[in-house]
Amino acid sequence: MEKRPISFYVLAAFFCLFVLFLYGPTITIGILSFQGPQGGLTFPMRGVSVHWFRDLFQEQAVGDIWGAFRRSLGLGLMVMVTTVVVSVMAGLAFRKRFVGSGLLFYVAITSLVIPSILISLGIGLIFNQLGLKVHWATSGFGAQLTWTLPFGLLIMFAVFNRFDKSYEEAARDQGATSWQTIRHVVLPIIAPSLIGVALFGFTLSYDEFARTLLTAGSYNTLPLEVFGMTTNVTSPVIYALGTLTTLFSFAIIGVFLLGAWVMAKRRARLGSDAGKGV
Amino acid sequence: QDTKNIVLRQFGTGVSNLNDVANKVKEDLGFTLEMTALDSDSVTQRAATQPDSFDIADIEYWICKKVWPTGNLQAMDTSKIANYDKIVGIFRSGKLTPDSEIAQGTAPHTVGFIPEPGAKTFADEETNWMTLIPTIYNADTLGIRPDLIGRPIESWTELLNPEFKGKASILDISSIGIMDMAMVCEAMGEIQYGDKGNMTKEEIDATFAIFTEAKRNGQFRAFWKTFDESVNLMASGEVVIQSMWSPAITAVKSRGIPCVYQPLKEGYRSWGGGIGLSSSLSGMELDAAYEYINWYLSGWVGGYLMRQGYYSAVPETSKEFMSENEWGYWFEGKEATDVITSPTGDKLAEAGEVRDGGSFYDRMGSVACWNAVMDENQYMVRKWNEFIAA
Amino acid sequence: MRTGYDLELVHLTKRYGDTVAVHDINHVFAPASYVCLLGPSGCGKSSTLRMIAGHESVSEGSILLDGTDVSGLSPAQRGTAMMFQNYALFPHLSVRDNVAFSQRMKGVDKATRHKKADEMLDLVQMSSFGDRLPAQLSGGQQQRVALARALITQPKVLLLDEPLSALDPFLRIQMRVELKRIQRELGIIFIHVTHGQDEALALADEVVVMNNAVIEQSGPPREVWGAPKTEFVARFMGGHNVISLNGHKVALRADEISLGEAGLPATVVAVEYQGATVALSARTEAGEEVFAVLPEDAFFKAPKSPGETVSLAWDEGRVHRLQA
Amino acid sequence: MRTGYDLELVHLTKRYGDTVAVHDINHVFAPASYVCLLGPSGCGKSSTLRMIAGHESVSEGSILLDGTDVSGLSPAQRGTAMMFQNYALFPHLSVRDNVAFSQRMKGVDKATRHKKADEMLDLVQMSSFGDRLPAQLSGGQQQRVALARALITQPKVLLLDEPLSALDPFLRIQMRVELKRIQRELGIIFIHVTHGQDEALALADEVVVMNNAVIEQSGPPREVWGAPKTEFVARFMGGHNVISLNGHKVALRADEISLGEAGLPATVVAVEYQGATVALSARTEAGEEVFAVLPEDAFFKAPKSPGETVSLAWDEGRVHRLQA
Amino acid sequence: MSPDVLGWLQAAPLSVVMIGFLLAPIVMIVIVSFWGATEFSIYPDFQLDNYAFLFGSEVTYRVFFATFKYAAITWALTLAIGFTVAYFLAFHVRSQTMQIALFLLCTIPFWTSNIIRMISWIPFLGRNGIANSTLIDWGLIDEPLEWLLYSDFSVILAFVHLYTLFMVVPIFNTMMRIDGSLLEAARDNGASGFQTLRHVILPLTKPGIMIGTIFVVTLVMGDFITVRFMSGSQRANVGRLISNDISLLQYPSAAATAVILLLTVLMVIGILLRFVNIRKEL
Ligand SMILES: Nc1ncnc2c1ncn2[C@@H]1O[C@H](COP(=O)(O)OP(=O)(O)OP(=O)(O)O)[C@@H](O)[C@H]1O
Ligand SMILES: Nc1ncnc2c1ncn2[C@@H]1O[C@H](COP(=O)(O)OP(=O)(O)OP(=O)(O)O)[C@@H](O)[C@H]1O
Ligand SMILES: [Mg+2]
Ligand SMILES: [Mg+2]
Repeated sequence: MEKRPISFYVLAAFFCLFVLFLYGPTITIGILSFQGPQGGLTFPMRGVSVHWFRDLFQEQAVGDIWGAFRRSLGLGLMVMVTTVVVSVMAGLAFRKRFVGSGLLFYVAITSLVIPSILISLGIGLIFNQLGLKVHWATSGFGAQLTWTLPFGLLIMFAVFNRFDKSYEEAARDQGATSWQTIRHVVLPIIAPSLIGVALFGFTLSYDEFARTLLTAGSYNTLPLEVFGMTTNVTSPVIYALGTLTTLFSFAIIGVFLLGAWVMAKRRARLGSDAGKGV
Repeated sequence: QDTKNIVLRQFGTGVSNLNDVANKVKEDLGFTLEMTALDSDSVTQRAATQPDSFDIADIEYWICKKVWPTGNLQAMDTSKIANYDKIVGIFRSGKLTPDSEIAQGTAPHTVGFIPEPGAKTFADEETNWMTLIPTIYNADTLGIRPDLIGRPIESWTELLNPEFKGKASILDISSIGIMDMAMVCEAMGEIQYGDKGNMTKEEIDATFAIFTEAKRNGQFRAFWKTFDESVNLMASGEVVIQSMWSPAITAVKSRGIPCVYQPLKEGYRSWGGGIGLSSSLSGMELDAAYEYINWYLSGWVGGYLMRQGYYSAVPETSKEFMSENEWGYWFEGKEATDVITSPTGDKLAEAGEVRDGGSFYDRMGSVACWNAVMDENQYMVRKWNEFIAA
Repeated sequence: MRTGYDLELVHLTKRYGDTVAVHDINHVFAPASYVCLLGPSGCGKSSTLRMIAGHESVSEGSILLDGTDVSGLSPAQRGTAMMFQNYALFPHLSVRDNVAFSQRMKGVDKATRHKKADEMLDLVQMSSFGDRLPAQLSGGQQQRVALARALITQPKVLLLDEPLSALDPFLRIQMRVELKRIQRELGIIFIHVTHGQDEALALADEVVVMNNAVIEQSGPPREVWGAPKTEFVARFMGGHNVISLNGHKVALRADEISLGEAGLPATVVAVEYQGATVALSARTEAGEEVFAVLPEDAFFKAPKSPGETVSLAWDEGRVHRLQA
Repeated sequence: MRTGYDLELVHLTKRYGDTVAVHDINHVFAPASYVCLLGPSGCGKSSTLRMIAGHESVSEGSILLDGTDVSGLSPAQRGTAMMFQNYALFPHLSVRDNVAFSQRMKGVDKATRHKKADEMLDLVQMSSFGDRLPAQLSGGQQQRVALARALITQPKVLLLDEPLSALDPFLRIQMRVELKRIQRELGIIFIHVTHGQDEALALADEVVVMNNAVIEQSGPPREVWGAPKTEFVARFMGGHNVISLNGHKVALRADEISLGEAGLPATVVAVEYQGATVALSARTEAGEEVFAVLPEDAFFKAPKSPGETVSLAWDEGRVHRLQA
Repeated sequence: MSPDVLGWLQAAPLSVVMIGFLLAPIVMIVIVSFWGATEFSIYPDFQLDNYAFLFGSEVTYRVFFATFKYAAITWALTLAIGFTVAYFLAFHVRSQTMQIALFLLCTIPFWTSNIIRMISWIPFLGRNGIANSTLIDWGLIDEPLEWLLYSDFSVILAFVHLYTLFMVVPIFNTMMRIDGSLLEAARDNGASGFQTLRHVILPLTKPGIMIGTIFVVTLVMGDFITVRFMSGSQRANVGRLISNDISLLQYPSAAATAVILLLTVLMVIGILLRFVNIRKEL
């Protein structure tokens, strides 16, 4: 291995501090989720137990964490799928210069930069004035899309900026229809990035608060539920929830990395004699 | 058999929107009650702007004052309420006992009745049409950490005592906070209010001037908006004196941290909540809702709430659901004869302890004002915003 | 195999906004010929090719394949196939699936199309690589696969846009032999765009030299190289000097010039060793630069260095008068 | 101008993990020489160059510039400068600022460094482009700027990694004349990595042929081309046939072979027209492929096509025995 | 099919969402900002009261100033941290797998609800929190630091915590597109590490910085919940003004503030967009 310059170690240390900073709350949450049964949300710890993890799976005094979780999951998946589909379509559209594409682009940028609370307020007002019912799956869904779609679109721009047009020409040359070209060539090639869009869409939706606040209707999504719970006696149960979420994410990402590693190994084995002989 | 399929959607703050209640309803009445717990702002909003999103609104009386004119709620026929006559006087005539004085602010009875179904204004006296069925109420005062203060606290003025600089807090809900402020200002003798519950613009300005000054001087550690924040502030020692809600004190104490709900010589600031029916409710659902209300007042919930330190609107029915020790401790202000526990089993007091502030009549009898929505509310709200931003 | 298709460009024009990339080209490509399209960067070679392939719309004119106008058809319907400069192999498909792609689009069942693909891989000598992904192949191998994929559609015309430019010189020479072999075997038209005149000369039955959006000259390589019509062609094809004689521009092959006792006096500017030969540039008194390609043994018997004076001699009969 | 620096590589080795990219190389580059480093892909040319430049650490051995070991110094301290294959011009700086970059790093004031930069731009004949951004230049122009930027540091050694490979053949020839001119003017060592043996022959005072991480042969171009030591060099330099004669491998120049009445019988495999010459490949009865480069006029007097039988003749004296 | 028609067909879903859930709400907000409000409802009207009050109040200016202050400070900090982190990831971490792994490591905390994370700052930064007790244990301080919590410090800390990643991603993205040979060329020309950073990397990273700036500035300017939680309700920004109004059912007044906020944000972004072509730089 090469010798690393000093700057590497300085920056690595800085990076570690940054990660530590990012994980500060996570670690605090992790520690406090093992509060004793009498403990609260703050230090000092009053005993150590897994009481709150058990408690998490029982009914809470107030609210319905798992119902909210299911809704958030459902909404997250809806938003995820929609974001992927709509962003891909829009990404394809933006590859050609169609009349008004510039305008639509700036609208999407506006959607990205508009303060969330305005969306929440505006949609709430419209539904209210039209006498429609706000519901997480309609107004809430729409409100979240105004946030995830521009991100999806930006990622698609990044993807298509790097996409070699000659793949499509080759497919057309081979007799593929426009749809076949997209289905058999474009989508498979950009698939890894679509996973990124999907993850992004889900995460943004899952943690969305401000845009859902006035648009969720009678049933809370998880962030709203957690917020609602804080109006009553909150227990370290929400920390237990946080800790489980973190562990779960670690597991997912671990699996993902493992998969990537195995794939790389497999490919390396398969192509080990590539380039030998013409 | 149909009632089993009925689902009533109730929302309110986490204070009374308890899953235990929903479970008990299912058990006793057979239908499903869906509970959604929200913060008090969202409660107001839902009630005012999303009439379709609920069947039953669990709200406070001052919220009722704001929301009623929207027509989102329907009045209830008192003749269908079995225990109507046993509801404490506060919610009917406004008087706890026939000779009590009516406190300032939005007292529950002033927004408790309407002249006739469909009316958007409130009736001046008891009628057959009730806006909210009272469910829960309490007298609030300042919570303190006696261990960190180390001397008796007797007056609301202590909130602004420079001794507690950076260790005081009030709550950031304007309709409630303004009343705490008024209690302080009045106790300090700085302002003589005509009616604390209905201040003039000048009174509002003067009140905010005093508090803004204090805020700039760093008197306050934080303002809290949710129950939870108040508990954390107190439990972690960030704050040693603040306006607080009774179960929050209980929550702090249950962690073994000394905390007192300090009765003060100027009296309490009180609040009350009740349940209202969505105007879209009709037919079987409406019947189920009445059934629910009657069940609510029949004692089980009352006992449940009283064992957390709140009061029930029909104390005598609740008595049957409490042990003698509990009734004595919580209602009568007697020494506990045995350990007092919360409904969930947490220990709240040892034998020999007495409730802060004494009996029901001592506490509710010294209410100085109610949480209020005043005529100048819009002005007050803007001033409040300015205060927060100052 | 198949023969007999000819391809004709009629008044073919391509405009991008104000730029005219291809200007009113007329040309007939003979059946079964290997044609090289040659010219400097930006002269419109790719545009022409892409119009024939159907990847670029025709601004004006038409493209006749075997007598029928195909300019309105989709790329796949035309009977042309294209091999891309960067190969454009689908990175997510194995070599076999890449080759079988067009069959799959037609709905041919797996066994059949794989059999067909393997035949094609045989043709390009890649049968043992069917299961690899493109990323696991070297440049030359990728190119063969791209060729197989283009040929499986049984095109009447194969279009190649700088097919060899991504390869190193060694591989380049190897692959051009290969291309020529396959074209001969199939007997279809290959149109091969290139920058390199050596490549064009080596491969082509017909060389088409383009410049500034038009065809400057076309014909068999020997004719174009041996008898360039214009100064541009003479210079571009290399190996020629363009000098003024008696007020006329003439072309003179560099290998026809010798250093003698008598002749045009000139000063040596540069000497480039080329292996079997040496290229010597010299500036005449008129200021024209003339270069001569001399056999190395002859040169090194009396080597010259920059700065020395030499006399350039040539056989008058070899001077070739240019049109422009 | 400056002269007199020599560069020596002593037991130079480069390892990447398990791969040995450069294996124990020893070589002395003579002062003021133009050296071409030649070899197939992956043989370690770039690694060698980058070690000299200081962009890659030395695994073992040392690099002596004018007698002092520079292998521990930073690129800028060594007195070497590098010109990158893709030019690596700073896209956000104007041409002048690109050239003046190193001066700016040293803290030279604006007027002085711009003056200096303009002088350098003069040298590469780019003075009129000083204010342009790199993106507004053609490939050849960018290359000149890159050259000017490398030379402004007054390096003792200029390192060029495939400097011409991104240019089209026309420009490539133009630029190589330019490179040679500048090297002559400055009198410093140029080490030029290339794939192309024609480029190496044309430019170099010394050709260094690498293969498999070692130097196979080095020397003046004429020596390397005319007397390859190994089969690899003979094949790689081109223009040679390697055939077995009496159990020995020998090299035979392709232009020494003629088609006669008598000689080695062989079957024509391919004929490539090259302009002034024609390359003919033929397979002998022993199965060896031999190619002959024939003057075109001679060839076309009696043209041969693939499949015909010919007799290959050569002068025995020109056969050159190989070491390996 | 003409590219216009096809383009619009493909962009139709996006357009529908944008029209229904972005443009319509904006129009609604603008309309409502002229309406009147009672305690509990809003009524159609055309009055300028809401704006008059907004511009008439000194608090508005103070709050807008505070909003810009938060945005500016957060921007500076996220930029400094984000740039450094991106630089490390892009130029010092060699394998792509490692880059992805480190990247994912940074995103994991974001899966836990923002609100839970915000609550957990309190035990960390509080008077008796981990930070203070650690510092006291180390003997660095005698008294707990009060300003760690419920202050501008804690607000900005939370912002930096939440939004630095939005700066890291685009900067990292542009850095990855810088050709390694440019850095070698700079070194070759005698640039020190810092000079390379200053004269080559920084200018070439500008587009990424711009995009990151757009994210961070808009997120901070539109926030209301972080300011409330982390300042213990003691500070306000425009978002809080709006959310307070909303919670008090003063929709027209909220709408008027929202319109001004929207205009401000769009102006800031408009200016930033002049320096960068987002579509090209991704
Ligand atoms: N998509 C396009 N839009 C606008 N102009 C174009 C486009 N494609 C090509 N051109 C222009 O048309 C002219 C011819 O381009 P073309 O690609 O056909 O040249 P070429 O001969 O293939 O050049 P090269 O050898 O560099 O590939 C050039 O001036 C080019 O700039
Ligand atoms: N950074 C690196 N890490 C690992 N191996 C490397 C690295 N750089 C080069 N190599 C390996 O070292 C060997 C020599 O590489 P080098 O780049 O010097 O070859 P080259 O002669 O310049 O080839 P080319 O003509 O293709 O540029 C190759 O096997 C290559 O794979
Ligand atoms: Mg081209
Ligand atoms: Mg190399």
